[in-house]
Amino acid sequence: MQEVVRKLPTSTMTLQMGPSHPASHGTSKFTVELDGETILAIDIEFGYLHRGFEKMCENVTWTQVVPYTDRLNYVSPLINNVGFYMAVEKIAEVKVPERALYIRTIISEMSRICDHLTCVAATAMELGGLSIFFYMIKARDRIWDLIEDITGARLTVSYVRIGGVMNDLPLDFAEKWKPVRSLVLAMLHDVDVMLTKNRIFIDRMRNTGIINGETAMAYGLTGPMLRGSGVKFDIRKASPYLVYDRVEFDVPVGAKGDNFDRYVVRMQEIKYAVSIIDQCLAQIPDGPFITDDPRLALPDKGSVYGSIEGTVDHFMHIMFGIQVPKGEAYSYVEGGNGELGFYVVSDGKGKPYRVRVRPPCFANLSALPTMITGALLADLVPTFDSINMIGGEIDR
Amino acid sequence: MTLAEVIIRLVMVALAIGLLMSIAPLLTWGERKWSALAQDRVGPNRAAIELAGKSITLNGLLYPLADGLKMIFKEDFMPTRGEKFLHFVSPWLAVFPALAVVAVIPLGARVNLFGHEIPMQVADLDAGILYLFAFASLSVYGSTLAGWASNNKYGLLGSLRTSSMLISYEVAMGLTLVGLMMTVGSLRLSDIVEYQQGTMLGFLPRWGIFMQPFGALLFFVSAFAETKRAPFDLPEAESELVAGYFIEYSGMKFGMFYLGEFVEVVTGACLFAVLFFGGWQLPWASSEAYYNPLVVGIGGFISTAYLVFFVITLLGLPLRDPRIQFAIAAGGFLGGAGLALLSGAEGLLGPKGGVLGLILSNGPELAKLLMSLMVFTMKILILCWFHILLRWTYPRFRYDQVMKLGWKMLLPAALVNLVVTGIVLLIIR
Amino acid sequence: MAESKKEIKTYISDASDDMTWHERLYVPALAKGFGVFAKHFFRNLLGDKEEGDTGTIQYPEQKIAYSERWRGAHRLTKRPDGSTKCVACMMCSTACPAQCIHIIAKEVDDPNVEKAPEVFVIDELRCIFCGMCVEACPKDAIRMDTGIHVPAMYSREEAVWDLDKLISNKGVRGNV
Amino acid sequence: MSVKALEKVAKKFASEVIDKHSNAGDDTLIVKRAKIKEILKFCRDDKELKFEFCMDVCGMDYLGYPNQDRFEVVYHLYSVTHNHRLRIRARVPENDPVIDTSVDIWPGTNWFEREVWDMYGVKFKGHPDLRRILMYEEFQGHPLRKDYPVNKRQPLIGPQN
Repeated sequence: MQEVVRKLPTSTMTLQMGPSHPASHGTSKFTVELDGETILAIDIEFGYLHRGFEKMCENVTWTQVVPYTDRLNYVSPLINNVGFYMAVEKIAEVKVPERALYIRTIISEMSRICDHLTCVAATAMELGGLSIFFYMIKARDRIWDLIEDITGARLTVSYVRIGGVMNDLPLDFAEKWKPVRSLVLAMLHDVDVMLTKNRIFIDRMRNTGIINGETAMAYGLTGPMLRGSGVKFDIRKASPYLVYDRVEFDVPVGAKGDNFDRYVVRMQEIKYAVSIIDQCLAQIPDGPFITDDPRLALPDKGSVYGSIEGTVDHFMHIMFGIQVPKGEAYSYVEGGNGELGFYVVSDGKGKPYRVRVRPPCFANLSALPTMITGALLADLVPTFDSINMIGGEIDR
Repeated sequence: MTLAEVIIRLVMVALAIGLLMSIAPLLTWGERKWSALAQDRVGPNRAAIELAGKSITLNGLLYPLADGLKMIFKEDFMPTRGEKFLHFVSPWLAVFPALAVVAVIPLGARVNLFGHEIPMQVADLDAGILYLFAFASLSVYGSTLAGWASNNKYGLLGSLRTSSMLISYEVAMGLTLVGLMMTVGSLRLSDIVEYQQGTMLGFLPRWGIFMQPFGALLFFVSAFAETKRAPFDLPEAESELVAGYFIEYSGMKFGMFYLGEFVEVVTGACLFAVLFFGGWQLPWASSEAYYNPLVVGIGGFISTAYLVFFVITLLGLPLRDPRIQFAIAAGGFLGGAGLALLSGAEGLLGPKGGVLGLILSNGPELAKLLMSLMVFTMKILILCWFHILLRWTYPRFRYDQVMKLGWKMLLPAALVNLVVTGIVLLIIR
Repeated sequence: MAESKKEIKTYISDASDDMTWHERLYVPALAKGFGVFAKHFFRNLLGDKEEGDTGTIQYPEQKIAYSERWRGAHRLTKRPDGSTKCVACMMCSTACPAQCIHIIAKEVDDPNVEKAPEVFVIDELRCIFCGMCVEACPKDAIRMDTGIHVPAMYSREEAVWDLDKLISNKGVRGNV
Repeated sequence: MSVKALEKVAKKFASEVIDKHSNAGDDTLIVKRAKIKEILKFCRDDKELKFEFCMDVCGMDYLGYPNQDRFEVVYHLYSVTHNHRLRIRARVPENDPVIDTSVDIWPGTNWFEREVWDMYGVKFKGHPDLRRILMYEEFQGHPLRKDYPVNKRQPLIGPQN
């Protein structure tokens, strides 16, 4: 008998996921080429949330940029605030009071907790573990309550000012932090029991979305993604800003660079962030929370209402804005997803000449095709989640 | 077949379908409420009916009603280039087999009432388990065809996943039950239940789960997979395939898939109760114990108290309130006492005439019937609760992992179970 | 780099290499996870609903108390005689990043008052609630302590709040 | 350490350097565009520099600044090994806004360069996939150029005017 080999005529399938798809987080579109369920190629399209952040910043005063930065990474707006003003302070060579540095550290770490909680919660939810999402979001909400206490808003905080912050910490902040702290830690324990040893979860996360340290660096990955790949780089350690050199914490590092490592790194970082806040609250000195330089900060309300100098300072400040000297600076903070860089150029005219933001998840997402090609369609979900793309930040 | 027999059969059909159709919508409520409790939420509690100026919410119990109404009046969307006939027919294919399974399940003890032998099941087939498998495999068609007929890539992927997953798990499910069949020596479900009376090894109830613990676990996993609920919900995988095979369904057609899923949960619980939890049997007791007023009293107390407790949690009443605790105890006491009285009254009072006499003379049988029905319902409810809570605990598998679990873990394990059972039986007999 | 390679390596992950045997069995870890989940269930079922774990606010019947600094809709504070404290200095509209405040000044006969607003409108749809107007005010005339959200409206015009509306808003902590 | 990096690159490519400074603690090197690829490659490969990261690539528009080319492409480099940073600014003239791509040095610059093209219209020679990234394909012009009006409307989005 003659052997007849017949090949079925097969073709690949192009599947469009998004921009309105549960896994696309609302603002990105994947065009996936599938062979069965194996991803052969992926094209990522975003920009649906683009609102011209950089263009807008060039047309407002230095102070008025803050509300725009709130809307970059909307899960951790306070880190954006801090990052932007650190760049401005770098050009203007402003000395920030001690207390303000501590406050900035505390709020940065609170934001980091929120960011990581959201990321892990979303991962768990999109893998089907909806309950973990609720536990984590509940804890995040408690932190947002605290942020509301400090800043006056939950999300659009606009809290940081040049040379300090807008308000002092509330008097009872340390009291209110205690129950939140224990809630976060209890929740972490629960989630740990439900996920970390759970084979279903391990199977989904281990060995999916692998990226090794070298490739990760070449792609410019930072933050938990880079640390998951085993590169011990954390700006808080590498070039300590604020008061990170005065608190003790460790930088968790993964081994394989897969989704599970990133999950573990994030969970660890939440614990360290909690401990950093504790240490800051123990160390925080009394004192002013904003610089008293009248060219940079508004005078306090008492002197505005009471004295003619105060009133004049106030008028000058509002009418002419902050005068940032000519120059350029690139400042970098450790955002929730990695290095959040602000490259600010001033021409000395009262408005930023250029505000460039380096969104961490922009670089992180650009590595997705290398991480996901050849894997199964279902792997796209945890991988994309562990990248933690935030629409407001990547699209600006 | 006499007229009486026909009537009995019809009543049984009504009872079986009624049981399913009352528990299944309740479960849609229970799913939301129980998952809410475990997730530190309150759950839906806003659907209300305005009655005499007061809005009655019944702790969200009206949601199944509102859902039903909504689904009936919602637009029935049909994709333009879909396969019209199959698109129409597949929801029925999904619901019907799930409903048909209940026909062979003994809901209560076989009793002899008013001179008629009444089996509490629609059809007591010799090949009951085979019938189950036959209908379970039919249910694959519903979801497979639904995805294919929708002309949607997500639907197609979903239906492919369904067909391969369900068929794989049926193999494992069939094999796990062979061990039980060997132990009992019959495929008839009523025989299996009868077999599970009394004790084994002196201290354990002679239930399937103790005779075949490993088989029970395997069967539970594969039956769970058959319901297509998380962690086995890859066919609908919300975050990847959006809704999978029923992505293009809306209105009552979607409602039927939804209902079908919950009916499957109930039938799954029924099956599990019948095969591994002694069906309507009381633990440790033989089926003759149903004629013992004391046993009936205690059993009645527990099961009535549980049912009252269930209703109270349904209504969202605070269990801390001493009055509520009293109500539960009182309900249980009344139920237990009533049943015990019904069972033992004739023995105490002696034979009586008239209608009372007729009832009293059938008292033990009646008590047995009620009691067994209640015990069975209680078992189903607990199993359903367990099933639903499990669904919300775990993340879902990936497609290849679920197949690996089915073929590389469950199937060999089932074979091992089979061999071990055979050896043990050989030694014992 | 990696992308230039046309050949695609298909891999299916196998996590079993670094799991302990009891992790590999699924059941122990799953049972533990279910235990945590059931713990939450019974704590909420048997616990006190009022101070239970849910922390749900039954809005609109219940409302949470906003923090003292919470920035809500604006109001203009008043002098003892009922007129606004605003002197139409335009500080707030200058500071506003959203350009949602529009003021037209007028002269007033009272020698103690320099100026007063003839028109003072805030477009609450444009407002981003950053609080910069409050910071900018040298007279403590504008505040955001009303504790109200800007409600939903049927037309854009309704969102433009004028002087009367802003004066009539009350502060949460007393109307100064 | 950090000054050394700046000096080393400046010395190696002395003919390419237009200017250099370390204002506000940021080492900055302003270079001509012609040999940008060699410069960046040197930065990555040299043992003492070892810039594994190209943290950021962004455009700049110096419209109206006399005596200099209109555009600039700014690279922010970082080295984990030596924990130092370097900013390299490459001047790109308006009449021929083209510069060599750095995608084959750091694959991560792929999207950053797409963004520079999208926002400033600077082309990258040798870029594998130079499409718009934040704006849509049909968008006219390059929005971050200083001569692109802030309030300009495009036909596909927003109200027409």
